[in-house]
Amino acid sequence: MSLFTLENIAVSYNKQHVLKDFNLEIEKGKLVSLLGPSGCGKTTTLRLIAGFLQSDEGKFLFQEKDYTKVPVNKRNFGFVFQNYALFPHLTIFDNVAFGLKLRKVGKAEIEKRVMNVLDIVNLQGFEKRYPKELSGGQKQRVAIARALVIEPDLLLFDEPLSNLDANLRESMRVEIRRIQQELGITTVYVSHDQEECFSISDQVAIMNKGVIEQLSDPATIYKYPSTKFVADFIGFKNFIDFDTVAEREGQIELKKGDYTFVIQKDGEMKNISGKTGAIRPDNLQIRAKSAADPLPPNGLFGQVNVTTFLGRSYQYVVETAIGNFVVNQEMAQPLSMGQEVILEFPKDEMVLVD
Amino acid sequence: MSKKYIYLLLLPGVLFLTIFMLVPIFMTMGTTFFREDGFTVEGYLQFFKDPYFMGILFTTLRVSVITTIISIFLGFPVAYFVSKMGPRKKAFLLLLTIFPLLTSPVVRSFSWMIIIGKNGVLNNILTGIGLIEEPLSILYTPTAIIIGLVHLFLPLIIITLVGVMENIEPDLLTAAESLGASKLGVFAKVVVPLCVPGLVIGSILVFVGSFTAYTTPALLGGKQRVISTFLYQNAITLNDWQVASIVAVIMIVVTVLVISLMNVLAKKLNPRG
Amino acid sequence: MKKLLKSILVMSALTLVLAACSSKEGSKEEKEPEAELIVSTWGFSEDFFRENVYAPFEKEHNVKIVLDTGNNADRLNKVRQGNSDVDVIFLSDYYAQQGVAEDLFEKIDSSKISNLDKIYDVAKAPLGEGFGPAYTIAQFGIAYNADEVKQPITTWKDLWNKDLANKITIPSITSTTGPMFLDAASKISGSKEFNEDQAFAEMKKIMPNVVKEYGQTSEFVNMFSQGEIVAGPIMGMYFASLQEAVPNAKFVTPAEGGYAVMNTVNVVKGSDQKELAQSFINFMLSTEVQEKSAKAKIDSPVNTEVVLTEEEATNMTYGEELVNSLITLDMKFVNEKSKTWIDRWNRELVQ
Amino acid sequence: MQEKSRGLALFTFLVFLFLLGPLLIISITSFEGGNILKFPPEEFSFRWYENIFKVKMFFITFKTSIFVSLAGNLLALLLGIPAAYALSRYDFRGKNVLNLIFVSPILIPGIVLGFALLRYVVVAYEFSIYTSLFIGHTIIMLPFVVRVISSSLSNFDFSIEEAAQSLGLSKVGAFFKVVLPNIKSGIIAAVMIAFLESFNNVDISVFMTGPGVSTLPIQMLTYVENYFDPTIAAISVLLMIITAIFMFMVERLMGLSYFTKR
Repeated sequence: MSLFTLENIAVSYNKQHVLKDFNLEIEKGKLVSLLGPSGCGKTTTLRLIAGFLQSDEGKFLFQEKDYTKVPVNKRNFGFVFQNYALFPHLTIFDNVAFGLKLRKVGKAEIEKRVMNVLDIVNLQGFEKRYPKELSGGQKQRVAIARALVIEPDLLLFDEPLSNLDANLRESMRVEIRRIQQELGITTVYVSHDQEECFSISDQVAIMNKGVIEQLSDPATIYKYPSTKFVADFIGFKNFIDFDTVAEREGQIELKKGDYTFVIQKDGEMKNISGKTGAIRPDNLQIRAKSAADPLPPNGLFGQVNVTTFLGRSYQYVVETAIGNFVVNQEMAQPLSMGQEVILEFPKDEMVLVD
Repeated sequence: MSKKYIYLLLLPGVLFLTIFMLVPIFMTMGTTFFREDGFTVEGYLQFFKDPYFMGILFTTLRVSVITTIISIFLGFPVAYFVSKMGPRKKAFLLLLTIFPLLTSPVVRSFSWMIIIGKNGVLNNILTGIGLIEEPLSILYTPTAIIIGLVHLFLPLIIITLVGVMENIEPDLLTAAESLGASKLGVFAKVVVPLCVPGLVIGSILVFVGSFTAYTTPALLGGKQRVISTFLYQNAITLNDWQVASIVAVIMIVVTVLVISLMNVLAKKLNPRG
Repeated sequence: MKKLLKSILVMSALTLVLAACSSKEGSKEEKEPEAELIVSTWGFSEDFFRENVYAPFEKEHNVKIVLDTGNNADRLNKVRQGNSDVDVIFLSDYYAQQGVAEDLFEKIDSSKISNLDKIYDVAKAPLGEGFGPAYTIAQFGIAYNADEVKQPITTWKDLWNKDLANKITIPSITSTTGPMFLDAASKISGSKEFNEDQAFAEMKKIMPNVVKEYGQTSEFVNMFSQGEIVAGPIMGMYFASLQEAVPNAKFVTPAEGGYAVMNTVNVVKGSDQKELAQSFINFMLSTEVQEKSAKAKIDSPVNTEVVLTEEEATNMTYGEELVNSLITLDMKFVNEKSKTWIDRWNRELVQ
Repeated sequence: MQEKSRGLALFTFLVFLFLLGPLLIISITSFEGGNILKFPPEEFSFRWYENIFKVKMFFITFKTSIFVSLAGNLLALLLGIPAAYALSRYDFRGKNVLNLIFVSPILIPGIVLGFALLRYVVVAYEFSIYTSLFIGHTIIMLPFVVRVISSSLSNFDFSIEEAAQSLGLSKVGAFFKVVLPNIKSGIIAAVMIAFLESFNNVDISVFMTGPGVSTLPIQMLTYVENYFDPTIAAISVLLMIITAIFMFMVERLMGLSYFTKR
């Protein structure tokens, strides 16, 4: 059952649409990430859900009630800001107790709940300090505690880890996921960091130019991106625009000029309407070509154009009759510039996208 | 939350300033152009043909220009010295600079009356050590006005320049030195050009302040009037509001002109582009 | 949004209340006794007047006297602009004449001012029948510092002496005595009748001697005691203050003649305290006040009942004979010409 | 090299002597026992300090000045805080023009503003002198209030305000409970700087004097023209003490950076 729905939302800023005909449904208890490059509308969507801004058109239904015009302070959503947004003039205790005091909770109860939530975020003993005495990670945990303590109907995160260093970011995301699962709070999480989103989310919505390109569980998106944008965004660097696509005997046959490719159609791959093949640089096979080698099935002849050393592997840009391809390959003996090569596209690694 | 409420926040202040400042100012301007028989610039023509008024205008401009130049020459080295100090000494010197700025202009002008009068401190010292026999007549001359105005506005230029000089990256100076510039060369070729924007702002503040100052010329000036005391005399003593309004408009025009000219200059001269 | 609106409403209401309060509180502060009499005066010897004139009058009539001080011109202009609520105004005859010409004063009911009978005839109504009397007649002459001026000054002409370069002050043309000094300049040019062009030519010659013009006589006193000036034309009534600062100061009636300055009291048109204002004028003319101010060497008496010893009379314009010997200017003529004079003065002299 | 910077130090010392010497001299002369200002004083006495309290107009005008500056300050805050908030929080059409309007009282020559107010507010609408002083001083305080508070708001992170809203406060509530406490020092600094600006003002007040109503600086100006005794020196010392206290408080609250930023 869905907890809330955004229906045909439109938001514009300075006469430019940030969101248009935007729809989103989120189920109870799930952690959903909005992922996309900057300017894709993910933060706008989050701020719209929080109530910080209002849509020009469309509806926001929360537990089947119309929330479109409900002001921020009547929504009972917890919001965790990118820069923590702790109240500098209040102690940690008062920061966390802020929402409870507004809800007229009794003093003893406030004490109990604040201590409890500080316990959850591992900040016992910090309640008398002021925000400026805390480290970034600690501040972020206070911010989470402050949002949690009001027992929000919905928890919203706006790039909460982007100001932390890499190590802290990893441990904090585990923490966030643990707390969210323990308490079972529906959460919307915005980030531009793929790894972060994929690792903590039940579902990820990939956004581009104010539209959700794909909303799915992380594994599906990772393996089967549905659009060219999503594929590109998650690392499919090689694309072939095919002339024809035909399904035959559980396989798909694709043609580009004189070349024919075949890919496996398994159950999970839903999209065969697209005509663009996509494949990750890691999944392409490359080997040097000797003069007598025939063209293998799903293969192409090419010539190495650019070589870059990536540390664990080498990256090549290979020029072929149907375009350039990027290939990563671990090899003891690197291929040299101008080397003739054979590229092979494994049957089960290429996907079709729109 | 629509945008309307933003304007609602601004409305009371804007309304207040419009009713009590903009409308009176524009009405004052308007009356200088309109008489019973319609639009006219007669008042201004009379004005600019009148050597008496032009005398006052030029005296005021001269006093303001000299004040500005002296302030720059005194203020620039001091600002450079202050900006080179460590934070504690700098803070202390800045406090000493700002203190006179916040002190009443009446007090400051009066203190100069004690000093430069015929029986004043300066003349007593000079006659005392036998440097001069007759006391100097400084009080009630344009020189007295200039001294008072420099005293009034010098702090402004110092703090403005210190603000600018603080923002010059020390690396820049080191870089210039590493390229072979002498200390003086660094000062002339790097520090001075980078201070131009601050210098311009400071000059605007000093010039406009000197041009429109009332208290100092009223107390230290003699028979020669400046434009602000002339405006006051016409408005209050002679009750000639027509002339007072024309003087007011000329003051506004000169002020606006100087500010915009200096801003253009600042943009042109700004080495940071 | 509603809350916001409400708070803005509250804010603006507060603002209005505050504005209203400020104006009310302003006047309320002064309103301890019932009535309030606003007196516009020079502010010279304020302490003496407060103690010997205002305080007894306040007590007798249960009224509070509020002062507006400043020079003649500024104060008259405030009355012209009509926003000052002044009831009684002290002005020299020159300025009072302007006020009369512009219909700024109430006619006085002379039957209410019983002390009028006791004063010199010339002082009874110098501005014309029904307008305010002069409560003092001052002599406009020359004061100088005998320590600094080698040749004793005896004539107006002496002020033109080159030795006095940058050492004197003269009254501004906008002050009461300005036209008198202009008249003196005309006299020393050799003209019997007042000759404007010659007067200005002479004025031009004296300007190198002038440090600064004075608009109010206390400025003269100030500059004199500070040594900025050593001589200048001044009203005799200020001489006491000069002497206090410079013991060797001298006051002379110039050989060409001193001028009479009559300081008048008038009731301002539209005053809501007309009765009280007339009582105040009557009180100013009373033998009691006149004697006190004469003995304090503040104002020369016009009340003929005041008797002074010779010492008390020094530097005072005392006795009918002296009063009659002083030159008086035709204030109507002065008034008509003043605009031209101010203009020429500014153009030709102040450069 | 050493020579040069020693020369610069000496130059700086002389300039500071020029700036502060007069104020020192005026302070010393205030203790003169005689009737005439002299430096150095011939006898030491506090009598001119006592005289301040004897001259009634000083006390009356001091009260007026305080009242006008405080009341004007309050109104300037009521008008200026919302404006400063809107100007630094949002982008909207006409922002530059509105900004200009709020700083224009600094740009318009005071003497012109005073005259315009006299002609079109005092005389035209017959406002009382008190009200007019109050209006005039509010006008000159507004730009300082708006500027100081804006600079304090520019350091303020507005997501804090949103955080308070998400926790259940209304927009207005969040302003009072979260924004205001965090720009408190900016507001106090604004109050003090505006107060000094208003309290020392001559240009505008000089046009607005009436029976028994004048401000302290105007009364001092008149007094200086008429008397040359050390009373003014004594008042000057008291005013300088007030200034020094205010300045140190502003320094504590905002740091000196406020003064050097233009």
